[in-house]
Amino acid sequence: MQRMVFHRILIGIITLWVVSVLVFLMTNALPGDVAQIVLGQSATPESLAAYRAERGLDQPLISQYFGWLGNLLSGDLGTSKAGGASISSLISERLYNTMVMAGIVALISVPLSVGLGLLAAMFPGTWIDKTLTFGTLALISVPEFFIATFMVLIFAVNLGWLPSVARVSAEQSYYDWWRSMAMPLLVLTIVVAAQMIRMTRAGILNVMNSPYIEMAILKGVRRKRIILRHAFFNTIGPIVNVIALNLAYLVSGVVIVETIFAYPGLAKLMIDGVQTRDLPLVQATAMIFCGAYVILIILADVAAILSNPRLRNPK
Amino acid sequence: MAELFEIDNLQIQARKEDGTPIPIVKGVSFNVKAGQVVALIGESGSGKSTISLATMAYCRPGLEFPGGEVRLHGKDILTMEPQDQRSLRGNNVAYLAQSAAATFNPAITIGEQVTEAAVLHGTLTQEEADRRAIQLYHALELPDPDLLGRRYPHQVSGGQLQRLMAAMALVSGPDLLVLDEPTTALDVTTQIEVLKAFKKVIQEEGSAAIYVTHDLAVVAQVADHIVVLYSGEIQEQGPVDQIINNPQHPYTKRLMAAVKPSPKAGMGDVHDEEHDRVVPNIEVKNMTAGYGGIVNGKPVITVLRDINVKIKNSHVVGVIGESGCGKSTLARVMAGLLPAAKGEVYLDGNRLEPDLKNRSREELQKIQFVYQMADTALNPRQVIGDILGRPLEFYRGLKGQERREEVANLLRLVELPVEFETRYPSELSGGQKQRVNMARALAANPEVMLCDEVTSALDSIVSSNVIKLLKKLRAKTGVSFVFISHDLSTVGSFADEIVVLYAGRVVEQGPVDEVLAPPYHPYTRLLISSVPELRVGWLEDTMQKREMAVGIARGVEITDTGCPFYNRCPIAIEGTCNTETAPTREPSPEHFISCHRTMEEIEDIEKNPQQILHGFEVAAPGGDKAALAAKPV
Amino acid sequence: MTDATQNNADDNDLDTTIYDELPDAPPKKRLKLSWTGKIGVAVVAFWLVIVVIGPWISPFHEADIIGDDSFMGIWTSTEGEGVHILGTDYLERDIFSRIMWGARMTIGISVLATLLAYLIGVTAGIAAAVKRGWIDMVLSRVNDAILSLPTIMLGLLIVVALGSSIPILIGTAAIIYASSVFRIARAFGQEIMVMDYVESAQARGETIWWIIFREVLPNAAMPLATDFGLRLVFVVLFISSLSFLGLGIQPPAADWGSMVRQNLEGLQYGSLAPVWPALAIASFTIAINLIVDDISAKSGGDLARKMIS
Amino acid sequence: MKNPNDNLPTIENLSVVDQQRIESGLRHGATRREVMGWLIAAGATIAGAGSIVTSATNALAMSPKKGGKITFASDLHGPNDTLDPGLNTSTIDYTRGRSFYNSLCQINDDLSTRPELAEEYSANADNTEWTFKLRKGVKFHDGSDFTADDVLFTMSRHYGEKSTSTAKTLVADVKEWKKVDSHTVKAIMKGPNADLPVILGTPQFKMLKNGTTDFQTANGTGPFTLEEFKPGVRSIGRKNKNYWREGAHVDEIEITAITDKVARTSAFLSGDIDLMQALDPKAIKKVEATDGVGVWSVASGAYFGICAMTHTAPGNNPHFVKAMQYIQRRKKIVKSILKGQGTVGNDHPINVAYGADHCSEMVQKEHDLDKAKFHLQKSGITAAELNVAEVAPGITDISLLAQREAQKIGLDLQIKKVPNDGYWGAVWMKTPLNVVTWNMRPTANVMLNLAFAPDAPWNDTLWKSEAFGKLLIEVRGVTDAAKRHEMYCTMQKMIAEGTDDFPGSGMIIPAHRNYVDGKSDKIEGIGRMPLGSLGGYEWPEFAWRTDV
Repeated sequence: MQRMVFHRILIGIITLWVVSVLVFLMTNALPGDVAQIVLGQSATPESLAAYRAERGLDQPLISQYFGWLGNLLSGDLGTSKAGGASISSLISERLYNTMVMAGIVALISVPLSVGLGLLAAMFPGTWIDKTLTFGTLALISVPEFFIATFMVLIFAVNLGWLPSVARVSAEQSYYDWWRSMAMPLLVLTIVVAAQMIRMTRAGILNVMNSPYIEMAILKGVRRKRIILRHAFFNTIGPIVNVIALNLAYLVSGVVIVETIFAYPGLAKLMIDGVQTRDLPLVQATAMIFCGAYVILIILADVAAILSNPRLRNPK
Repeated sequence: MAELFEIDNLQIQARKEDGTPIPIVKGVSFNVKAGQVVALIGESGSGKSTISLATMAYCRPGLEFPGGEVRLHGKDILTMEPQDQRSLRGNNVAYLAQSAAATFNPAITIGEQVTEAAVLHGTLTQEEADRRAIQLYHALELPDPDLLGRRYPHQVSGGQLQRLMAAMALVSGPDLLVLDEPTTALDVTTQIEVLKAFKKVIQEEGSAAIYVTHDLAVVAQVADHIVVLYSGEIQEQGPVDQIINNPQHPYTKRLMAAVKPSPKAGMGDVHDEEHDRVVPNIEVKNMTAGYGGIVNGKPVITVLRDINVKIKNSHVVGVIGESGCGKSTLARVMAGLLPAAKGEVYLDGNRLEPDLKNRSREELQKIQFVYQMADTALNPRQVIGDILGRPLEFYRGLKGQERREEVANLLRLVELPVEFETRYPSELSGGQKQRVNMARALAANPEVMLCDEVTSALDSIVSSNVIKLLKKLRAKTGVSFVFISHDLSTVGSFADEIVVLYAGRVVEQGPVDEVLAPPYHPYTRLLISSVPELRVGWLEDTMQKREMAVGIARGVEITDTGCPFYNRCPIAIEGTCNTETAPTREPSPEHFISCHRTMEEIEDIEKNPQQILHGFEVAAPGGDKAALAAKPV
Repeated sequence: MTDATQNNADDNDLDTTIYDELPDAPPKKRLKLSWTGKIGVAVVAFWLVIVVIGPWISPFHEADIIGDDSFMGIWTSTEGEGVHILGTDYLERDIFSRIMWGARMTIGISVLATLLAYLIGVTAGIAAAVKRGWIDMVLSRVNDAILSLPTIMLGLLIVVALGSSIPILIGTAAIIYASSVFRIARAFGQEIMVMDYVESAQARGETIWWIIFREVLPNAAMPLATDFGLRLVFVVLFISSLSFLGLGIQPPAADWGSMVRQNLEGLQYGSLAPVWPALAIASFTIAINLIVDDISAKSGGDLARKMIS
Repeated sequence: MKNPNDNLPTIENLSVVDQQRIESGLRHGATRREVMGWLIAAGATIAGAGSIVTSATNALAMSPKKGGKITFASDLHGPNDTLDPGLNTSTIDYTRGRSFYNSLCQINDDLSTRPELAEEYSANADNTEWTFKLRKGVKFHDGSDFTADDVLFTMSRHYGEKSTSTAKTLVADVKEWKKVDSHTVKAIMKGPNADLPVILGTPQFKMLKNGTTDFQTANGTGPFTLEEFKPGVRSIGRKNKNYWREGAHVDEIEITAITDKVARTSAFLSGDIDLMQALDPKAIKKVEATDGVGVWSVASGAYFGICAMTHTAPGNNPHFVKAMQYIQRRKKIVKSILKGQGTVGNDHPINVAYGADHCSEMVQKEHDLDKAKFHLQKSGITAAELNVAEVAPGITDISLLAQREAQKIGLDLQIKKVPNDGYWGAVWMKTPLNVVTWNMRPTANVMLNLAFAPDAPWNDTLWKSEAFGKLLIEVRGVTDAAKRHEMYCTMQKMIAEGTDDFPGSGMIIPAHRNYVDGKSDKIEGIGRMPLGSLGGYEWPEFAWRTDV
């Protein structure tokens, strides 16, 4: 297993590198550069040239890339080509925010959806199952921003219970913090839970037609125990895989929620980075996202191994 | 008064899409008295498994009980409340499935699974259950019973799992045991030990049992009463002696006929010289092979060591040995599916590339491989016509009409109706698939066919038919066969020569009549005496034979030095057999035996069986079983 | 015993006529739809009809700016123009008509993109599974790279770089979702590659292409098909989330996702303008998945194991 | 801002535009009698007019309260947020600039100027040399004094090769900045220019400490000191205790942005923010119906434009341009897209907001498909592609409207929607047909000089009319109002129609938009200077809360 983890980490590093190259090429393929975007409508050829010189954008692409790579390896993320702030300062707080958000959502949604998924699997074809499958399906099928805006309308504008934007700050009291986080958390939980519920259910039902389940039935084991003890333990592998991917999404994919609730997180930052052609920023965020993805997948595999005695302790 | 268990006019049916019922079991009735073992016997599809499940008021999804009664202590269990049915499953009636490997939950410890039923039904507390389980492990002669419970299923052998399942069934002391083909998947030697264990505990527990199988010889050993089934109907039933010694119904006769004769000299057909040639068709020279990459000349996991095999033109060579002895690997090496680590393969005297990627199309065409499992060997998404047509097109460039005709010929050749060309494999029976499987190999019109356990997945009748077919084919085509099987009698009835493999080495090799007649290699001896005979009491007698004692007591151990069979050999010589590689002796021309004992010694021991056995002193795993074997003869 | 062998040799031939071998697997049943599945089929069929005839039956042109006001309510009418069955949108256009027209755009694009994604993903995935070695390595790494980046941001990169024309949009969505399909296809491919019938094809000396297209693909097809539904949903949502960044379908062409987005503000003014297209999306995607659920009732779990959501 | 118990009309009962006319009227010293005069002329009763004026004067007379915090949400921010005034381009940056820095001169609502850091300033007779006397005792946030060197340093950043300034062209015709003494500087002009003070009032010319290079913080002289600056998140300012004049009313100011229009409006409606920039006109109804929040709309010269490049097809064909001008449904745009928050355009930038320089006698171009068809046929053009980015809210819709009309006259006008980012660099002034938006500039001359002068770097359509250029320079010297007005009129006609011997600018300017923003009723003291959002970003120093 150590070997497997090591191997995966190696692959992960390769993936990171591939991502950095991809991102670099794609970002450079975009029309306009950071100078044109920062100076915008009031740019003049001279001011553009001056700006590029000032930010070292006049260097050839290759040297820019390897410059970046070198700094990265020496642990320096560089400075924003747009604002001039150091990337680490731009990222640090947002990284924290993103992690907090993802963490809390995970803590709520994972047990919730696994639980509901099991429930649905336990009574297949019953109204519980039907409502859950249909409900989750409906939730996946509606655009995120629709759900989000709808909630804002109800809870913030009409009822006025919760703030419509999640403007978190250090001096906030716990109470205020939770109030301002409530809605984004709610929306994200709904979005990812829907996915995981379906997967959990599917996973369990798939195991249900294996001989050892029939054997359990023939031993007179109760349905509840069959699901929880016999089926579930053999489904952990696939389920954690799905969970991992949803968590990865929580880290990198929640730009819409971040935008709608004006929550300063990484996803939005990356989009901003792209829109201002701020390469070092885009690269840095991309590295974080890819890293998170790699780590989560590895963790999922480890979990799968630990949950499976065949892999855990071979003969 | 009511019998312990009665099945009365039981009917089970499936439904078509339009809802019209398809009867699966058509009004079956039989009883089981307390302490009685009733055997349900029939081919796959005869509904015997479905009936066995009905004894627990259970039927697979899609099936239903339209009528009939299943009475336990006079109470009909089909009409019970679900929770009542549940409370009798695993409690009053317990089930042993065919493949223990599949029916044990890989994620739960053996101990928990064995005791689960008893504890859930509240018949025992966890502690009691554990203690009971350990008793059963002892009774079932399982290795280190006290710790076994903490293991996971994948950590014990197939034979042990099968016995563990018996423990699982017996733990809550059921009134009725249901055993569904519990030994079919096992090697002969393992089968015996499992049978023995079952019989013992059934007697000790005094519980009644329903024993489902297609193998009469096995039934003869365990059953008191036999019920013969065909397509959901009882053809004949009666006490074991009557059925075996005086079958009435033609179908029962057919079953009897299909029982494999115990292997002995002269059972095979006489080989006709018609197709012979001097150059051996295919030859393997001191070949070593295995898996996991090659480290300093040896594979990481060595499966075969210095193998030398010759297959004469249009001869049939039977390769025999227990699972794991490397017989399939031998075939795979010949086919080039697994490149050998050392040694060469020759086809008609020309050296073949180890890897099939480098072999020429002609070479590929000449050697054809027939897989054990027709289900996985035939692409489920191709119709038979294409499966057979492709090699014709590929090797012989046949197209269109030509091709269709040739496909038809092939189907006729394997005795299948021509309409089959439009069917998908899933629409055929096991035997039919196996025929198609062979037809595909023949389509290439090869020189050598490598048949890997082609009959072992089939019911006795079907497999005997397949063997007959092979004989005809060989007579017609003059193709040489490498016939791999763990079943000595099948091999004996078909092969010209036999190669006995043990733990990756050839221990004996020669013409059928030589190999199946004394002097035997001790291992060959073991194999021969393990083949069940259609005779009540055979099991008991065999168990008294000394080669069985240690022979079945211990498992295969792959060793680098000495004779691999050492730890299971009744006549092994301490200090020699386990240290030096056995010399190869040639009692008669072309008949080789690798053993430290001289032929004289061996024959001598064959004559007076009072020799002190090796293996008592050595405390090998399962030493207590050696003790049991030591009962005075 | 020998006589036993004897007589069975004799009576065998007559016996086979009496006692055929029983087929051990009943012939495959055709797919039978549950009532939910039937509803699914009905809804999908309905939308497909709209795709064809929508523009003709809709009262207005999708681009007509004819309302009295933005966000008029249901069944309001404009002097000299007519009734707005579902009211008007932010630009005083008739929502009902735009949904009719939008069906073509939304369903067309998403279905095309998903199909393309499958073409790319499956070919690459199976190829990786069959070829193994460095080809697998390269394909998988690039695929991981794409998977590890947020889809919306990839979309942004590609669309901004190449402009948001419909072909580009389709291509973008296809590439992004091909990466998930790749993983599934590869997993199934690897499973099938170890089957004996594939090995026997190799032993026969068949080419890689034969093995991919004749041996492996047909067997991976069904389970892959069951993933199609979800993938389709994701594509629809992806396109609409692009419209969130001001990319997506070119105006004035109507597309349900963009319609939701552009009229979102209407919610604040108590207008249902964004709800109708949202319902349209939901009805279509849910319907597709109801059908898929029926098909995948069995293989669903396999997917769960391999699916990237 | 409702006062119940009053059935007489109050200022709130009037349209936002009228309100603003009256209030700025009063601010700029119009007498009560005059204002009532307008109202009665507009059909109000004497009593009504009276009460209106009273309420208006009351609204103005309210005296500021101290303390509290104001939260302002702009529409755009990101990693490119900057505290370097020289690089400012966005409302959020301008507003920050106003909070942490000062200018030499400050612009009034009527676009006249008043002293700020320069306590007095004057030009020589022919406006070729300006002298600025700097206020003494002004301190930067780091405690150092504000002197002439700081001015010279600040201005130097707007000149030369290395300058990245976004406003360098505005001060290009200052030949030299001279230090007279520690608190006096002179600007030597290349030619006569009366507009220098008002130019120096524009956001880019905020005074920096001599030698400043680090713009992660703001060391200005402004009413607030920088507490926190997080690009793309927010910045917080604390009241500057030792400010050189009365200073900010509130203790804290939070400047952030909510990029999503809908979310921003929600936040505003639910009271999470006090001031919001760029309120969608469609939301006005909702806002006016909601208690506690109000619309802050300021009419201005800001405009939408469709640019037909004059150096290439189709724009080099005057008939095509005319056709495009005639298909514009200008009234519909103001009604439907701007919801009344704007004025129709006449294909030139100088609208009524520029006061005397606006050519009122020029005929207003109307939607006329026949004329359009006529010109289109003359041009022989049947298809064109218009590149559109939503650089100003509503501009896409305007293009869509045009597209539909174009169809009617047989012109296939393809709309190519391109993303905002990179638009100015890659599309604007590069593709044959594109869109533009301009904020209002302090004077007509500055506006025309920026976007229409033959040598202007941002001449949208590369329209090189030497005649126009000459006029533009001449007019700066002209003092006679009538003559001046006539010259501006000529220029506006040249832009819109062209002359017999030289075609027009190729600009289609269908409408001018108000600055429509949102203001909580709890906030007062927001000005009406029409050069930018919320009274030209001037509010941070003067806004105050009524609820403290």
